[in-house]
Amino acid sequence: MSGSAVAKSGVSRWFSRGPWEAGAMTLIGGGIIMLVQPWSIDLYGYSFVTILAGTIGYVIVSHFPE
Amino acid sequence: MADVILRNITKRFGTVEAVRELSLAINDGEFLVLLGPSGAGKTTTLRLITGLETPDAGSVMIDGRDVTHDPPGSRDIAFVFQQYSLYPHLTVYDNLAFPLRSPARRVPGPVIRKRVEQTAELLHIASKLNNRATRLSGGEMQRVAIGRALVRDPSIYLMDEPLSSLDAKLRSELRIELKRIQLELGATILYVTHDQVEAMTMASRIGVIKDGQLLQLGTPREIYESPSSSYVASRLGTPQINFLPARLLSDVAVPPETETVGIRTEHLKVGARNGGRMVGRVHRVEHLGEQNHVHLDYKGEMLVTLADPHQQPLEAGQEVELHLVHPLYFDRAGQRIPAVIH
Amino acid sequence: MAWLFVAPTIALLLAINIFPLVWMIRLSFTSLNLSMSYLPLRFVGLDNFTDILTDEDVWFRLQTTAQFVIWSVALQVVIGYGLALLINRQFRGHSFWTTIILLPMMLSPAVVGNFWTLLLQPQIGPFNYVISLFTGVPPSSFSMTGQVSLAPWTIVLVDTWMWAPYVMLICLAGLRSIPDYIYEAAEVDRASAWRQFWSITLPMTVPFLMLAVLFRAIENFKMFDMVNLLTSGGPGSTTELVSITLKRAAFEKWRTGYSSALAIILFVTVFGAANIYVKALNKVKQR
Amino acid sequence: MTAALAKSTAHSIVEASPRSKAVAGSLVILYAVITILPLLWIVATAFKSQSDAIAYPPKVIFEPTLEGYVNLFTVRTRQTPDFIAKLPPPETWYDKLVRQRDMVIAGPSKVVPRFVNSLIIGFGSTFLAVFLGTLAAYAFSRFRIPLADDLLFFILSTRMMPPVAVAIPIYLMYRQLNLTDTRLGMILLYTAVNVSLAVWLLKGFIDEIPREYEEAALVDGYTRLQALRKVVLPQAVTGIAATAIFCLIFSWNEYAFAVLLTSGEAQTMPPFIPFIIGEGGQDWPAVAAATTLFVVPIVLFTVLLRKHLLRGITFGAVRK
Amino acid sequence: MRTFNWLRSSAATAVLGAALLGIFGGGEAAAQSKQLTLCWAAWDPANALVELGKDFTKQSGIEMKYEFVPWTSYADRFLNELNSHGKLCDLIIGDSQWIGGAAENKWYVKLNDFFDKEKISMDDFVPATVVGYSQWPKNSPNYWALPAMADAVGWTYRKDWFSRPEIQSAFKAKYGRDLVPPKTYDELKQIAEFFQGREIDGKKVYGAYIFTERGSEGITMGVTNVLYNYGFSYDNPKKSYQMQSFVNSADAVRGLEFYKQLYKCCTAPGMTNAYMQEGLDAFKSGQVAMQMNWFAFFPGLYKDPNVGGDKIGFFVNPAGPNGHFTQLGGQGISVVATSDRKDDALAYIKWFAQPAVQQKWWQLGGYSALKAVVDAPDFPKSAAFAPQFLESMGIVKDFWAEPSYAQLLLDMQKRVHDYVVADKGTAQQALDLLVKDWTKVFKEQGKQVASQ
Amino acid sequence: MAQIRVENLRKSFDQFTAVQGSNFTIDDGTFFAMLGPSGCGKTTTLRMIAGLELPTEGKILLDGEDVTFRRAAARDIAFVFQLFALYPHMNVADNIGFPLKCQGMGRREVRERVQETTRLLRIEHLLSSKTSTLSGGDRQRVALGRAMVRRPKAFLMDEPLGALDAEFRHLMCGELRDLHDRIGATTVYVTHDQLEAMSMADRIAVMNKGRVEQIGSPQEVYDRPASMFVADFIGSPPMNFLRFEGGLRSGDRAIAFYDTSIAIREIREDRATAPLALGIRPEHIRFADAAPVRGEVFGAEYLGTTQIVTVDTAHGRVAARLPSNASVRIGETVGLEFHSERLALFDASSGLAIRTANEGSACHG
Repeated sequence: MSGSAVAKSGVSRWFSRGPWEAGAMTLIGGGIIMLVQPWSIDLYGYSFVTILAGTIGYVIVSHFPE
Repeated sequence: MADVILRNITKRFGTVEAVRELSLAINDGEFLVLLGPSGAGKTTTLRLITGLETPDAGSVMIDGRDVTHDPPGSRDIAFVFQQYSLYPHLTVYDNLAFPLRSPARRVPGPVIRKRVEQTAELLHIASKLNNRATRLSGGEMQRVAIGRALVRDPSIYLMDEPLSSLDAKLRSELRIELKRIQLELGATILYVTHDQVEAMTMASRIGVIKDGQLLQLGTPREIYESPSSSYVASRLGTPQINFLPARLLSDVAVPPETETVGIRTEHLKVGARNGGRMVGRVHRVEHLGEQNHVHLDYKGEMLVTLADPHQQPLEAGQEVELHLVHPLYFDRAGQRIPAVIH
Repeated sequence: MAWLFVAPTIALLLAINIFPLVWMIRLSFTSLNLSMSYLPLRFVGLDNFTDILTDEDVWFRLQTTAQFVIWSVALQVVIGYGLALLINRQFRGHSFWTTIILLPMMLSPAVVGNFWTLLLQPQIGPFNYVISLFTGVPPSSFSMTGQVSLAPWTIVLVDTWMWAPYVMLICLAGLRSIPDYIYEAAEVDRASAWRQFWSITLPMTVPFLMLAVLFRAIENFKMFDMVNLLTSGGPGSTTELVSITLKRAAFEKWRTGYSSALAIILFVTVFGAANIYVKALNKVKQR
Repeated sequence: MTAALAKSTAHSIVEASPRSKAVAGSLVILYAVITILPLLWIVATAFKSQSDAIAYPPKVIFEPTLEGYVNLFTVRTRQTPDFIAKLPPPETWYDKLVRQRDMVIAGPSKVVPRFVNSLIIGFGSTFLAVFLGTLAAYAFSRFRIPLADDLLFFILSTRMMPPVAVAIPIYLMYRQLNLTDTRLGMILLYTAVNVSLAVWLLKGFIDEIPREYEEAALVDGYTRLQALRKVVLPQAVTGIAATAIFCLIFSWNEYAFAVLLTSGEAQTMPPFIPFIIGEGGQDWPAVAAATTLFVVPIVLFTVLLRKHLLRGITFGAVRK
Repeated sequence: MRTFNWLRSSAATAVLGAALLGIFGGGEAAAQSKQLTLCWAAWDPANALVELGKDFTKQSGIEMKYEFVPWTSYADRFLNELNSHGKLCDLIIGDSQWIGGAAENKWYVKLNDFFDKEKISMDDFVPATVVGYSQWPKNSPNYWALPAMADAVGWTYRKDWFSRPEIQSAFKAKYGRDLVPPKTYDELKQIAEFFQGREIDGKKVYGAYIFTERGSEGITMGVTNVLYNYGFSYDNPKKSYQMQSFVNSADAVRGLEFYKQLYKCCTAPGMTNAYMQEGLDAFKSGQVAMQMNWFAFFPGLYKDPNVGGDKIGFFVNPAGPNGHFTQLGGQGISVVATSDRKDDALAYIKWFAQPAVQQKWWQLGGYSALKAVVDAPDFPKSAAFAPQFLESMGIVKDFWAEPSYAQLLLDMQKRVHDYVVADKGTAQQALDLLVKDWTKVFKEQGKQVASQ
Repeated sequence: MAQIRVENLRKSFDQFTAVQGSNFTIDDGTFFAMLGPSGCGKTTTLRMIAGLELPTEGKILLDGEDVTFRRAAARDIAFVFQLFALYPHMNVADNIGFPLKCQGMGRREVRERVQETTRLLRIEHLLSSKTSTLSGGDRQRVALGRAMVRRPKAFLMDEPLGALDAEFRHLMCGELRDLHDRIGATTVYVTHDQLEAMSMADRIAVMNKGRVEQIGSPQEVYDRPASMFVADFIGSPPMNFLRFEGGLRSGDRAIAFYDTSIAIREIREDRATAPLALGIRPEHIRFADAAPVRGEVFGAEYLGTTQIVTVDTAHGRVAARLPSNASVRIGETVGLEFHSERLALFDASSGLAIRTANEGSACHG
């Protein structure tokens, strides 16, 4: 048990949920802002990809351990 | 009534081992209490016997029959839950009749009536039969909850801290009551609690459980007087047993290997200074009415002992002489070393 | 056993939500136009997506939608929070008046939106006359739904009328979730009323406010019924929210492939926002 | 303990002073009055004649008439006075009312079938959603389901989807299955939308019923299903009722799906009401009458539901 | 906690279950007797058709059911219905522009064989209506509908106001000519300006009412009335789909600018999203002096107790600098291809085509397209608006009737409304963008679009 | 540090009177416990002293100053709530520093004071933790810290240990008392747990139904309860009551109990024949075969050092505390002998104690 626990803590340092989730959420939020901002049509053009990446990222990342 | 035997039961929740290699035999007509702090695996053990959980390893035998994988309904067990065992949408009568009306049992109507009424009589709640379950006082509710187990005649009654939600007064009343009923019915009861007073006062045998393991099994007196380990010793007795590192008692003879000395209040006598070597200072005196708790400072360790409030008033700061009378000795691992000295 | 209980629900959702969604994803790569379904089905790759994501008109519609969302949610939060603070003072009869305030929220937005066109009609509707009564501006000198400068505010106004009670209700729950003893503690700690609001009331209601804001933002982002009946996007395209654009593309122009692509863009946006919403939901739930 | 505490703080220093209560009260009442004015105008318009309803300037004081309601429930044709004079005398008060306007009742309008549709689709989808929702919620509440959080999120997210977007593939699918403009189609669709609310709400309600209750029943020899029926459901009745009403409110008020997927057979009230046409223009008194009749049940529910309102609109996150 | 007992809730379950079962019963029970459903817009002529249809029921024993929806959602609703292969309508009186799509998608039953069999000749109908309502492709002998309701845009005015001496003299003093119904759009604008804001009978009134509706087809139907007369055409008469410099020609731009001027100067405030019913409301409540609207409503208006009779007058859509046209309205009646009762539906059309029925149709308030009715010598005298109707039907022009008409229409709605009502851009820009939009639509459809 | 005086304090909620006419003085530096069952008015009294509730009648003096109608914020007291009342959105340091910030104290000074306080409470390591992650005991320490940090005149505590579990509660009792000994501030402590009150307080006021029944030191209150209520409420198991009817004359040293006589301290009161109750603490009972009061053993509860034996007598059930090595058989008949110097006598109808020798200073509320 202790062996696996050590291994896990090594992995979980990289895959702990908090910061990743925050990142994915920022991506989603940023994408939505890109989608509706009135300044640059280029940003608008990349908004969908951003939201999609954020959303898919979130779905994956939310399965990381707490 | 029948024997219940647990063999090497193990139950894991995720990575947590709630019960580890636990074996236990409950004899017919016995009131066995499992005592342990919350999270020790007591409730899980009960639920494993009931069939509400399935063990990862080991087996459960009731009356010689292996029921490890039987559904709860077919195990002939009655269970009293800590709380919430009454159906708020039913009357007291219907609550009591509920177990008998179960499709697995098919008890005829008149028999149900008779049994419910008998049980209500036994528990002194006959006058409340037509009340809504929610309209009862706490004590009455708990009686009905126990009654729901008693209407049946199961192999064993399992009780999960049934008194813990009641206030102290009611609890002490029902404690006596429950013990009386058990004796009257000759019932086998496995009772789970974290309250040492309940365990000591009701049990014919106590099993002390910690981290899913059974540490000691014995009569209350056995466990109180000859605990197998310092942990078990600390579970029983108020005020709690004092522990002193053996090295502080350099001039008192202790068995070899002794790491810690366990001193219950009755092992510690306090007297005026009279040339003895063990001298402590009174730190504080608690007045609890029938007794005073005297907190003593002995070489930086705090010890508690009892004093009669009506004799030799002790004051904070006073220096007193300490005498040990048959204390308990524990080794490095906390296991008790049987005393052979004196 | 567990699966037996969940299966019918999941099956229904698969049939009604997921299967069609997958179908729609397929369609979004085609040139299908339902009103010309005799034309051969052509796969056009990402053309529909690039079309949408380079189209200024759609971009403007999304901006309009965002402005509608921002202003209506902001207004609802201000009014809703204010009302909640007032109602939380528990004056006599507060529960009756609260119920009155809640009414608009329960009504069908479509049915009510339709009726608002009468209320806002400059000559025969009462709204302009009431405004005129308080400001002296002649009633038929302005048109709430017809003027470019007013129409966006009109949909914000009607939406606020309907949904400020929602924000109010949630804020009220937030306020009531703060136990009295916290304020008593603050009182003993000698906090002024102003400090109590900023240091205790506001921070402790923020999760609830978040919930309300996110929910309203998602709802208003996909707003269709009320606005469709109230202004149908006009004048010009001043109040044309993106879901009206989508409805026109899908059910009036029948550009199924194109509108599927637009629908997927909205889907993903809402789905992303829903993730954040559920996080907020769980946060409030844990309290 | 907390109850006693709450009680003892009734006169606490935390309570607002009478003056601030009075100020708060008047502001709230002012807002409430402004808020219901449009609704009162709707109710009033329902009792106006058609010309009063579109009077320029609008009329606050008018002679009440039931014309709006008569128009709502009938189809009328305009006739010459000579023709009307030749008819046998009117049999009912509404015949008379119509003839005063040089018209003859040609038959019943579609409002009753549409209302019936609203009832059938509303109640049908509600029943199904609550039924499926109860099962699923029970499972989510009591069993360890792998990926339960994801499933719950998936279930909820289906409700967050823009209806117009959902309608596109549904439209295509229903066209293939001959489900467009059928009550079954609408019931299935609304059930799918409602079931998410039902699962979330009911899970909350069932979570609150301690599982000991069923376990006690299991120990007593009942099966899971029997325990669910005899122990859990009776205790969840209020929750189920509240859930049902929220589902009903959704399907009652729903417009986007209804307008895109129904036209006749299965059309509900929301897309129908704006289609109530008089001679040329929208028949405002009849529209108002329909709106009133349509809205009254919801208003009643709102009053009855106050207790559960919050829970319902936050997917069970906030209880009170 | 208030608890229900289980018995009661199971009773409720039973009731709900029963209701659920009812869903499948209801529809079929009604289908027992013979009946037809006719779909059309909800307006005055529809009511007349209900009256007329009673004769058909009497003759054939077939019940008639009707599904009428308001104009603003008429196209959405029925195109949706046709598209979803719904069975709501057996007969449909579909808008003239739908004919292309309906024919291509086979939504309608082709009527050539039926006409041949029943000896119904299209030559008996007013030519403009045959082209407009029945043929696809246009000007080819392929018939998909029987002209049912002839219609065009016309104008009503307040004859009582026009004839008041004080108003007449005030007008003459200002403009140096008599106050009579306008012959040209410039005159119309003058008159409208004259009435705009004037106090009559204690009420402030407005000059003209024109179409501005955004959602369906309103503003397009209004704008084209002016555009045609200023020299707009949809494409190069010699080269199909070549729209550049026809749709956005200088003349067309001037026409659009004129429409906007008219909107700005002479309409009531709030008429920003107004189509037929708003016009009727405005006219009936005495707000406007002149109203643009479809002939279909004129019988109803004429009968109106407040503004009808002597108080109302009618005139033909005024001419412009480059021509005199008016927007075609009206519809043909078709049989829906997915109907289960096509034979009965055809029987209805056969009955409807009879001259006697057509005659009665006109008397009840419908507009017949049968020559026998409209060319009858006493026709002009048969109604106050009959002469104007006859004249209008001679100068009608229609919007695109392409299968992609809905896209074309919605694009024009947007561009024109953006310019006229929402003050976005210039007329030139609006029409340029329209050409761009339309080009895209045709290209998507695979049509060759020449740019010059 | 302050003295608190309460004069004629009354509080009514609509029909219900929570506190009726209390009078007492709490001396500077005293640990004063108000003890009583729930609903007895102890919390209301405390809240009135704090200024969280306004009295219907009466006066509250803080260091001789009338503060009866002053806001809580103006009283310079600290209040520790039963449910801790920590601000859940602030961390430990912010919670403790909040009262200082409200006073407008500089950021640096606040930090120093907070650190000083947490050091005293041994929770320095928790400074930046969220309060929701703390254990019950640590929360209680933070709540105490927030009360202490301002150095108020008095601490008012409303069942501060009520939300902790039993084992831990006892530990915290000691800690609280130690803290009081160190700071020496006047403390008013409300509890329903007699053990807490007994083990910590210098003086105890026992309250019942809005009335103070007795005020005295813990031992006084235990040994000489002023009423049957107090006698029953304090002690576990509680005092046994044997009811009988009889008359009393001042100077008697025995009472006629049914057909026997029981020795008792000298009675200092005359009474006509009336229902009386003899109060015996369980530890003052011995088994003696010859004793006249007899009963059948109903049950024995083993407690380690001692055991509680319940005996059914003709006059009611009696609990006796005996050494655990005394052998007792259930069902056997035993005689009960009472420690005559420790018996109490009550008027059974009013519940008030009857004066006996060495009555001392126990006063009636």
